[in-house]
Amino acid sequence: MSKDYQLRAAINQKLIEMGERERLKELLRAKLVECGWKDQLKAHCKDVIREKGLDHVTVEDLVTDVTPKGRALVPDSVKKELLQRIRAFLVQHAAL
Amino acid sequence: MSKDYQLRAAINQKLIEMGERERLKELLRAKLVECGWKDQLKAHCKDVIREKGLDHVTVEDLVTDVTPKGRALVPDSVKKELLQRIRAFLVQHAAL
Amino acid sequence: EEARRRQEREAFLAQFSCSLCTEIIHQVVDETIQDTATAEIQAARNEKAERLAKCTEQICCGLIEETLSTEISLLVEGLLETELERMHKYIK
Repeated sequence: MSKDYQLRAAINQKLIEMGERERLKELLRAKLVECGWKDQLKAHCKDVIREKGLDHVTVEDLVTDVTPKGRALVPDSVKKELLQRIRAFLVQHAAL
Repeated sequence: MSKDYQLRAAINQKLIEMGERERLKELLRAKLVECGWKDQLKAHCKDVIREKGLDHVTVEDLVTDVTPKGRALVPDSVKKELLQRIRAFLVQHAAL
Repeated sequence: EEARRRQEREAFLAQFSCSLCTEIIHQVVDETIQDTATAEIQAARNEKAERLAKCTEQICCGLIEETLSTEISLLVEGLLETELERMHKYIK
């Protein structure tokens, strides 16, 4: 097992144990709403449905279709905030 | 002050004044790199850090740990060369 | 007397050379060990910090990816359901 893998596993374990992983996901969900990501993605989905026609779109197709845009639409500031929060957590739980 | 002591002091003074002491040290440093001693030392340091764990070893611990091995690993050929150079200097400056 | 003095001097120089040689070896070896130990510990600390930073980033990306995947699926499912309901109402 590589050192990286071991370290990632240890961090994840700590995040889960302390309930921080869920809190981080919750924070991210809130940020996605707050920054307008959800509205933008919804609009994009509607565009795709309009272009393809409702009868020709499945959940899987649409998910595949909009995922790249969904990723791209996440603001860097949100990613940074999340990363900082993880770093702060690790500093606080310096056992790692 | 004994005669030997005076003579020792005079030679040491001369070695320093003429920059020979520094040159001898420089020569030795170069030889230690050339013969692979420094690489062995580095590898040994890495081993100790790995064995003890980075969080459980200080520079002082590491120095104490590797010094006996470091001294023992200096090749006889390097010691001989240094000794010859010292003797040659003393012969050259026999007036001392 | 001269021969004795020369002999004494040679013995002294031989002994002095040896002690000076040992002194210089110890000095250089000890200095090098100190420098190497400091550098190796620092390198190990840097490596650890780099690994931690890299793994933290990977975990962050994984967390974002996981959350986005769930959010996108929920959003798409909800939206398609609403759209279908709207279409059905329109047909009726």
